[in-house]
Amino acid sequence: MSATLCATPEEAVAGIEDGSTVLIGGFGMAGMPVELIGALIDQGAADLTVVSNNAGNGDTGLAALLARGRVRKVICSFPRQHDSWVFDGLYRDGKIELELVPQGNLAERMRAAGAGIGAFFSPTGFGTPLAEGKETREIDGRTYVLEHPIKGDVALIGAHRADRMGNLVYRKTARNFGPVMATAATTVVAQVAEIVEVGDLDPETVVTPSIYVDRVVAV
Amino acid sequence: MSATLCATPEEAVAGIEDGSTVLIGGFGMAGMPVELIGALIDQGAADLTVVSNNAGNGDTGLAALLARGRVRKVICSFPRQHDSWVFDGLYRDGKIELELVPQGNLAERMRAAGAGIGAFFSPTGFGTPLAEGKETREIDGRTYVLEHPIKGDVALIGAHRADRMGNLVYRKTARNFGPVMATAATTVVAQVAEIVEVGDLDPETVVTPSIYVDRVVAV
Amino acid sequence: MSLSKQEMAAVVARDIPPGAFVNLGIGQPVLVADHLPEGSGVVLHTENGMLNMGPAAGDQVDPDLTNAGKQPVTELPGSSYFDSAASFAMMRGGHLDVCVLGAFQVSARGDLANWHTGEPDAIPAVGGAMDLAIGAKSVFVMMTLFARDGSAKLVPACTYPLTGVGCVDRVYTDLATFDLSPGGVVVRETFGISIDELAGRLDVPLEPPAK
Amino acid sequence: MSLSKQEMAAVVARDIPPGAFVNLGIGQPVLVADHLPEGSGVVLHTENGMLNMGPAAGDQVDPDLTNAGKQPVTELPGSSYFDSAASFAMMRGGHLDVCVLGAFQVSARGDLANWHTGEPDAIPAVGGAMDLAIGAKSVFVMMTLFARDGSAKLVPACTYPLTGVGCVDRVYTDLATFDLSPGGVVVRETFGISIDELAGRLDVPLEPPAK
Repeated sequence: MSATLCATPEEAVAGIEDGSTVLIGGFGMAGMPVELIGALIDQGAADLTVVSNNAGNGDTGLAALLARGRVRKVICSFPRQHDSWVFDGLYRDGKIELELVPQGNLAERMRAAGAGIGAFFSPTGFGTPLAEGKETREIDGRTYVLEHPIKGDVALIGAHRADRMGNLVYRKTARNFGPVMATAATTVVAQVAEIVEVGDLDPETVVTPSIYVDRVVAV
Repeated sequence: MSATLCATPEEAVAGIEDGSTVLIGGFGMAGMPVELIGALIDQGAADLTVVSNNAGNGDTGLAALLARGRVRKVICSFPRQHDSWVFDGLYRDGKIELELVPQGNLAERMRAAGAGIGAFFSPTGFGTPLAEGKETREIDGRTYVLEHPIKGDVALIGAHRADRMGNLVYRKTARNFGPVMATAATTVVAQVAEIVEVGDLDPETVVTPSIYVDRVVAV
Repeated sequence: MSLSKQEMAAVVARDIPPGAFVNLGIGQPVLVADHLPEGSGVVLHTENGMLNMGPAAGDQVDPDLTNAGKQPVTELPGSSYFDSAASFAMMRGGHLDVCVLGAFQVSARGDLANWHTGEPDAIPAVGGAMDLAIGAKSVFVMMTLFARDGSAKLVPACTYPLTGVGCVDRVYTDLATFDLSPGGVVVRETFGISIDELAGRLDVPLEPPAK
Repeated sequence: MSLSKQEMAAVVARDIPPGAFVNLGIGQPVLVADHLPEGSGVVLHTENGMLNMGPAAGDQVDPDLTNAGKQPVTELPGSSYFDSAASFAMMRGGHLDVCVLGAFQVSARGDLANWHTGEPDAIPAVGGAMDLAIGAKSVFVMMTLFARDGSAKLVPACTYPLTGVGCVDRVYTDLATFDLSPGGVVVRETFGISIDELAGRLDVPLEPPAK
C-alpha cells in the first residue's frame, strides 16, 4: 500500500510495541533519524532490540534511548566510539546485551531478510571469535561461515527526499544503511528533509522504491 | 583501474578466449549489447558458455552467435520465445547444452559471484524439477534450495551513458541484468549510447560505479 | 453462464485491494489491469525492473521500456526503475501484495504447475514464474477450470512439473472461484454452475462458501 | 634510521599502482592518501558508501559526507554513492585492488589481529575490519614493528583475537617491509637496521630480499 504521510514524528512511530526489533539507520550521525528516535523515546516502547551500525553518540538520539533503559540488546558492528559513554557504561554493568557483527555481514544479513534469502555463506569472520559456534563450509577452496537474516519489526531511517507515494532518495554518504533496512522490516518509517509531489522524482534515480516504505514524515 | 575507452566494438571484445563464460545483458532486446555481440562473432571465440536471460531472437545478435556454433552451453531462464528458432533447432538436435535457471536465481547467483557470497539458500524452485539433485534445508519453517554463484570471464552489457572513468547509468527497463553482470565477471565490457566527461554524471545517480567496468565503447 | 476471459479478469480485479503492489503474469493475467477501477492506486510491478508500470504503449514505442512479455509499455508518475537482482529480491522477499498467474494445473493443497507441459520435445522455459509463485503475499491463479480435452485443471495432485509447492492461495476460473485453505478447497463463488455439479466434475473435495 | 609514520605512509603510497581502487583503514593508513602522487588516478573507497572520495573537508563541512572514521570529507569528479550492502558487496567480492590496514599483530602466515586486544573489560568493536581483511586483492598492513612494551608485532601466531585468517599480503613497518609469501616471510627493504639484527629481534624465520 502507498506510504502514509505523517504530520509529526510522534504519529510516525505510533504503535511500536515492547519487545520489537528496531532497525535504526545511520553511520555515526550521517543518515541517523534523530527526530524519529526522539519520538520513540517519548512513545515509550521498551525491551527493544536495536540493530544499528553504532551504539549511540553523546547523550542524544540512540544514546538517549539506551540511557532510558529501553533497549535490551544491541546488534551492531562498532559500539565503541570516543563518545559512546552511555553504551559503554551499560555494557560494563551487564545491563545491555551486545551481538557484535562485522559491518558487511550486518548489511548482508538485513539484505537477506529483505530479499527472501534463508541464509548465506559469507567469507567474513571465518576463523575469528565472531564466527564461533557458526556452521562453516569450504566452497571452491575458500572457507565460509553460514549467516542468517536479521529482520526488523520496524525500521527507522533518514532519507533526503520522498515523494507522496513514498519513493525515497538519499544524500551522499547519509545513504548508508537506509536502503537495506527499508527492505528488511515489517513497518518502515522514513524521516526526510522534504516531501515532493508524485512525479517530481526522476524514476531513474529513486533508491528506495515506494513498495518498501510505510510511513513518511518531513522534519 | 579506470576503464579503457575503446574506439570500436572490435577493440572492446579483443582477447576473449575459447571456452570462456560470457555474461550477456538484456531482457529480450532491451539492454542487449547488439554491437558487442556482433564484434564477438567476428572475433571468433568458440566453445563459449553464455549466460543471458533469453537465448536469442530472430537471426541476429545472440541468435547469430548460436547459429555459428560458437556456444557450447546456454545458462538462461527463458530460451523459448516466438522467434527463438535458432536456439530451438540446436537444442532439439542436441547441439547445445541448456541449464535452465529461474530468473531470480539467475540474477542472485550472479550477485553472489560479485558480492563474494559462497552460496545461498533460495526458496525459489524448491520441490520442482529445477532443484533436483540440489541440497535443500528447512530454515525457520520454510524450505530452501542451496544455490551457487555464476561467475563470468567476460560480461558484455548495454548501458545508456558512461563517463570517461567508466561510471554507468542505464535507461528505463533496459537496466535489467546489466548492473548485476557488471559485478560478476573478470572483464566487463559496456557499450553505451554516449560517453561524457568525468563529472558530468551526478554521483547520486550512478548505477554501476567505475570499479566494475573495464572497457567502454560508444556505439 | 461461465465467464469470458475479460469477465474473469474483472472478478480478479475486484479482489485486488486499493493501493496494492501487484505483478500480473504473462498472458491472461495482463487483462486484469484493464479492469482496475480508476483511482485504485494499484501499483504494477514488472519483473524486468520497474514499479508503477503504465498501460501498453500506443504509437510512441520506447524500446527501452517493456513489460515481462517484452511488449512496449509506459510509465506512470511515481514509477521507479531497478535492476533484475533488485527486482527479484523484491519478489522473493515477499514485498508484492498480490501476483496473478496463469496455470496448467493447481492442486488442492496449492501446488502450481504453469511452466512446462512435460512433453519430451518441448523447449523448457521458466522465466520468473518460480520466483513469483513463492514470493507474493497472495498468489492468485487465473485459468479455465477445464482443459480443452475436458480434463480438470484443479486436481488432487499436479501431473505436470511443478512451479512451486503449496503456494497458491486462490484460483479464479470461468466456472468458479476457490480459496485453497488449510481446511480444504472452499468454493467462493460459482458462475452458471451449481456446487453439486462442480463437485461431480472435479476430483477434489469442495467446501461450500463461508456464510 | 627507522621511518616516521609519514615516511611509512610514503613507502606504502609508492607501491600503490596508478588507477588502483583503494580502501585506507581508519587511523594511520589514512595518511597514505597524502603521499599519492598528483595524477595517480588512485580511486579511494570508503566503506560507508562512496568511491572517489576526496580529501578532508576544510571549512565547508557537509554532515552527510563523511569517511569511515566519521570525519567530514569531500567528493572528487567521477565519484559515486551506494548503500552499505552494495559497499560491502564491493569489498567482499574482491573488487578493491588494495586495502591498507593497521594491526596489533600479523602472523608469519598472514593472519591478522587488529580489532580487539582481548582485554576482558574492553568494549569490542569490529566495524568493517573483517570484511576488508578478506576482501581486497592485496591486503597491506601498516604498523610499527614493535609494540610500546618492546614485543614484536610480526609473530609466529597471533595471540590477540583474529580479524582474518591468512589474509595479509604485505607488512609495512618503521623498520622493514615484508612480503608474506607461501615460501615464508621475505624482507623487501630495511630502514636503519640489518637483516641479521631484524632476525635476532623477531621470532619468525626471515628470507632475504629477492635479487
